[in-house]
Amino acid sequence: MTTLLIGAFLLSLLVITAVAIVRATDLFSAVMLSGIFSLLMALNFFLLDAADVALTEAAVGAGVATVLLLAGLRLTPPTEARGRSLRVLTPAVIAAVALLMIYASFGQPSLGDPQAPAQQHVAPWYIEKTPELVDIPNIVTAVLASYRGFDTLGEVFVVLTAGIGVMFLLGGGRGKPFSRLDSNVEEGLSRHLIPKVMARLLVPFILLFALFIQFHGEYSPGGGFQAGAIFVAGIILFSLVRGERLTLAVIPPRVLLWMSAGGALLYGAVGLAGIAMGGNFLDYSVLADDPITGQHIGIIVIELGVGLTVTGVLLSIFHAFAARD
Amino acid sequence: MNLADHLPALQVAVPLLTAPLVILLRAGFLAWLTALVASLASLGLAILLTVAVLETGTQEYYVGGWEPPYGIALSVDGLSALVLLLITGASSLALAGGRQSLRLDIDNRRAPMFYGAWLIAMAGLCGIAVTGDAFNVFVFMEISSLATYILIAAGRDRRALSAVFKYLIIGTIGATFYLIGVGFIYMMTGTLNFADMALRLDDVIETRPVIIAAGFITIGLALKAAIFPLHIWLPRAYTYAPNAVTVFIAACSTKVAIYVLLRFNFTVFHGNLLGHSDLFSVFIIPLALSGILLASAIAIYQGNVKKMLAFSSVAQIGYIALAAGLASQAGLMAALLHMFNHALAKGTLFLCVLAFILTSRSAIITDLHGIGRRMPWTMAAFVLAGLSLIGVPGTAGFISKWYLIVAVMEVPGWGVPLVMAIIASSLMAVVYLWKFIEAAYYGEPPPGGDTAALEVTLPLRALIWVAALSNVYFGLFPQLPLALAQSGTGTLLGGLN
Amino acid sequence: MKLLGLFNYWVFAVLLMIGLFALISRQNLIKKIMALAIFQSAVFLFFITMSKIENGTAPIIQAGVDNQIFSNPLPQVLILTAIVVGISTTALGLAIAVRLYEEYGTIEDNEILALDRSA
Amino acid sequence: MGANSLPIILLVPLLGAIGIALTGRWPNVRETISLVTALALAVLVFSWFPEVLDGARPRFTLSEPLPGLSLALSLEPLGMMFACIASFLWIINTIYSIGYMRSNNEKHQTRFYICFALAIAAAMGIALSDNLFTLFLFYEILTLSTYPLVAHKGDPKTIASARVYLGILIGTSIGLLLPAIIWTYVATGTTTFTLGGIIQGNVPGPAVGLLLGLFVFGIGKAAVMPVHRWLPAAMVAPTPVSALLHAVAVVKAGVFCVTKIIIYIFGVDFLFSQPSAQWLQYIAAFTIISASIVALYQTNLKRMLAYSTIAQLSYVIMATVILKPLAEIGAAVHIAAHAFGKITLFFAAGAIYTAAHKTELWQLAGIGRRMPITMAAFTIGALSMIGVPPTAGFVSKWFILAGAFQAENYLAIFTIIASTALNAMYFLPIVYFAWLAPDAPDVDMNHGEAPAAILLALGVTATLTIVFFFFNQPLLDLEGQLVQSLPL
Repeated sequence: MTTLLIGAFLLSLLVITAVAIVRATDLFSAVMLSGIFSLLMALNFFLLDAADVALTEAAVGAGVATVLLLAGLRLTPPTEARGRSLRVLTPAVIAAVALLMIYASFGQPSLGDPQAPAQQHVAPWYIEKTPELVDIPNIVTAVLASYRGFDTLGEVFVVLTAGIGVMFLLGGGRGKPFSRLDSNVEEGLSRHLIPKVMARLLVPFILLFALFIQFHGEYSPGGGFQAGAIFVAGIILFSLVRGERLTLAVIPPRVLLWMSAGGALLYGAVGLAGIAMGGNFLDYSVLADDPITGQHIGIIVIELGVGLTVTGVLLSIFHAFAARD
Repeated sequence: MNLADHLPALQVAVPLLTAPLVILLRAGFLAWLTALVASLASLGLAILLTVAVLETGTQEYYVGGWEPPYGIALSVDGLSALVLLLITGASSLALAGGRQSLRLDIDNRRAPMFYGAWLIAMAGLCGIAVTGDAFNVFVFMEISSLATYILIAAGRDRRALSAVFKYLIIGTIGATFYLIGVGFIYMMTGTLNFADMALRLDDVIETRPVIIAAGFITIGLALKAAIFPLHIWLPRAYTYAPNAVTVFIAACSTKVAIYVLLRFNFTVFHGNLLGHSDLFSVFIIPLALSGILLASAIAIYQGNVKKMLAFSSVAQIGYIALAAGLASQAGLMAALLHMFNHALAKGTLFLCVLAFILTSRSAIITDLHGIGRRMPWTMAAFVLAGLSLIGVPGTAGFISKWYLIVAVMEVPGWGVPLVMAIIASSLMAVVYLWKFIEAAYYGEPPPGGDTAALEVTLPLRALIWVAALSNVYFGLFPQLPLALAQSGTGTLLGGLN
Repeated sequence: MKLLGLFNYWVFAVLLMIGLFALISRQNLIKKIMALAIFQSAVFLFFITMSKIENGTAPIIQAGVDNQIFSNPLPQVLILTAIVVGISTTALGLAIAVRLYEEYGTIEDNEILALDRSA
Repeated sequence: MGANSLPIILLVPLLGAIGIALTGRWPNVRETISLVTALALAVLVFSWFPEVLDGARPRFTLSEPLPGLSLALSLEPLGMMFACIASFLWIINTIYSIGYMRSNNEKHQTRFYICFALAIAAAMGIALSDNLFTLFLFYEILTLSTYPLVAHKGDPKTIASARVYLGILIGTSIGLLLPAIIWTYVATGTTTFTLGGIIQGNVPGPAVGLLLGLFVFGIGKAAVMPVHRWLPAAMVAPTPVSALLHAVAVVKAGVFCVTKIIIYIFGVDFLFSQPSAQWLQYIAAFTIISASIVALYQTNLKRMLAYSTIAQLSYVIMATVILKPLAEIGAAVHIAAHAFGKITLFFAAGAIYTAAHKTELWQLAGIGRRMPITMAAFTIGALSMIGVPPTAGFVSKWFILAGAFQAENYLAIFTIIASTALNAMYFLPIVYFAWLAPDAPDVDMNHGEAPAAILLALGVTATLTIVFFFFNQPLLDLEGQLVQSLPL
């Protein structure tokens, strides 16, 4: 009951934040509010026993998305023009649909109902069979990487596509060279003592945490995607403090491109290896003599592929935005 | 290891996994060549799959070795095979014919990214066609959409960017609506597999969430399929995309959305929701009819030949939607056939337009005056494909229009008005096509225009003619699309019997 | 209690419509991208709500603890994918918005439309 | 010859078109190919004549895209006759075209010959069509392939007229003919031409009239009022094209289609028993009389001939809907008779234009003295139009009139007599002025006869118009087979 009430409170906050985002004319405030929105959402997910999703939403929604929006805002005007005309029809239709959906909700199973059809059919099978078939503690990772590995392959390619798109449109990869790198102005906050020291202390821990998330995803919440996002957060912090030039010297764009493509290829190669070794596409059981060992190898390798691609793509995207004048 | 057993997975994997290799290449030409080879390989796979489907029926494949509903199952029937042929054929045609045109649109350094996106778009569309899992459809839909946005944004006109932004917003809304619908169905059935869903929905028919789900899925996919009046993204996206991209997406991308629409509405809802087919008809037929008539009328007033053909596409999508909305055996046959035949005709038409623009550097009809005299071969192919679009006998377009008219004649009371609407729209197609053809043959070239330009290179001309003649071939010997459509209709209506 | 159990779904509906409303009514492209994110987040909430089971925990098996009730892992997996799709869309949308600003000098949709029309 | 060689009839002109396209740079080679193709086609077509006369009905199916809907060719008496006329007149028209196009220095001659060959191929397809689907296909090809011919000059006025031509023909065919075919298919399950018809018992009585209307007005090429507007519009074309339209292929294809559909789809007997189908003869009668009256008021020679054609076409329609055996024979024979007469008239008009650049009637006064051969041929053609013996026109009119008496159809009798009088009223004054009147003032009279190729062509057709009067038995025998089953 208490959880429910806390949940209701957080949800109300969510709605208020959403309204505030829509109403804010200052886009910087709107970006900050949307970061808060994502954090609130992540809290909600946590309350709803979805640890993996909460972690991802926090890393992606509050972290990466905010950084990207800020990077985008740096290149576009910071305030929204007002004075649009609003017809009565739009709000009316939208309110009607919302009411309709609320009306429909009365036919839905209520929150947490263990008898709901969604809890019956496929889900119990995963919970029951995972120890026996895949044998890793985190069932979410098992479903993500093995049972529905094809979806996750697709997910990696969605990320790669976004990277290709941003690099195609804004330069990066082998496309347009990063124009800003030629100048010497870019030194970040390296003249300011406190951020510099803080960052020097923090960055190694962030990167270490990312590696933990990467390789511990089978046991606790996390996996390649979250790890990639956190790793990228660390690097971005580094580049804020030490300047982008140094960052790019450490990890040049070509390496990022190879990481992005290589991760996706690694994932695909595991799939093809399944075929080559007599199983189906993305069948990990055939990768080793013992099916369970095979599953473990498969999951570790594809998670690595996911991590590589996500890191490569997100950093490329960040650099592409940052390098644009 | 027998690769023939893995065709459904390879159909997606081959283009998808070639894409990362392509983006690592340095030279535009190599990237193009690799993409073309991968595309042709996919076409080969699609042909092999089609043969397999026609010989042994639906091809099932369990990704990862997990059987459905726990894992993701791929399932290829006649309808999927038809769509696969369209996707891979259109992509190969556009890549093969679009080399020169794309070299003008995209500079060499960015070309590897572009061709990578192209392959991902194609793989995504193939993925939608082969999968038997509702959420997997969403993933591939997003892959293909994101990649398609990139392809369209590569257009040289700055309006390509504003067009693609609108497409991105509407496309995401459509996909999200679809996801909501899938969520509601999952909520009531606990499964994501199409076949399993159809079985388990039986227990929960007529509950509010399922009806809401049908609404969300239908509207979301109608957005993606550009069914009138949800088509607002389409004309500008088609017009300002690079010409070769228009050839590709005009031939197949909306068809794939319609494919999912049919799959959901017929295999999942049709047998389970009482009166669903009536509701579906009541929703879709008026929209389809207004699309058929209004979009054709708008097409007449376009000054840009690409935009004209884009509005014509909206009208043709209306035909497909109308035929599907009849929810009858004959109607579905007509819809599936028209998907195939319209892709043939539109692909050829846009390929001809690509050739015109290659020589005259403009898509504005007044700039293209007299182009038919300078490019007689390409123009003749345009006329041929135009006839197929109108539905003249002997061309592929006639076959589907014939089925469509026979199907609407079965509708009690409404047969004659519907036939009249179809005929009126066909006549409007004559008008807008003829407006261009007449200007191309007899118009005075614009003063100062480049009148020295002559025909495009022989290989491109040959390709255009292969495409044009396929319109005639499938008009005289439509056994292949008929067999696939028949098999597809069988699986779609299987839920009824 | 029953009503409180449906509260999550109501919030889902309201958030979804707030997002849709902003998408239609706001002209600023960056704002539209944020609205799209709200719109998609609503769906995430919807799915995760579905996965919750009373007295359950996150679906991670802990050694030595038996008879645990786990929340449904499947919707969580779907939403992990959906979140990734969402951020990818945001990134691509932002890149297009930046390019639009470079080409048109504005990121207000109606002004871009006016510039297109006058061209 | 086996039925498998039927498609060769279509292939010959197609190959000719390709040959013409490839040799476009060398006019002499190009025109030789044209002529050789025409000759080859005629020989091929005529070689079938004896077999068909002996009752052979060869049939060949090319493909069957949909069940009951096939692309098939067959030969039967009516089609045999049309194929013979079209292929034979093509030879003469080619000779004439060579003379005309060269003398007038027309542009785009290669395109002209290609489209001409395509049009002939389409006409052959119509003649040989075994079912409505095949008929419709070639009907559309004929329309499209003649469009560039009509629009030959390419100036805005010509384009506008060509647009009317195409608009009416495509519009009626898609808007009316196609629904009629689909209706027939849905009602009967077939579209194959069958002696005795396929409609009987499948379409309710009152609807038969409606279906007939869809067919008759859908076949715009038959130029039944009010869908006749395209024919005068098409007069902008060069004269050989007018000859093609009026005599060789297009309008002939129109009335041929109507006749074929009435005989093989509706069935003569069945239609005779349907009161709802009677309206057609009123329309035909109206078209005959009003077109003749309009022709009376024309001042341009080619326009006058165009309206004369409209009237003559409805003769065929009217003869067909008298629905008596003699009249059916008359209808078929009139297709041939009118073809010979009208092509002669157009050749003459073209000869006058080529030699003297005259197009208006008042300019023709006294021209017979300078162009005696041309005007002699013109006179023969005019007499055939009126129906005066010994010309072809008399033969067909005789049969039609006999059929009308057989049916006791006084409307038809009256119409034929009245129109004969009207024909005389607008043709005879021209003949009189050309030979006997003094030269027209303010007109350049310093010209002689047209080039030899033109004279040769019109000489041949004029002679044939007379020969047909004496030597028509094979054709009558052939068409007699159409009505064998009917009580005489």
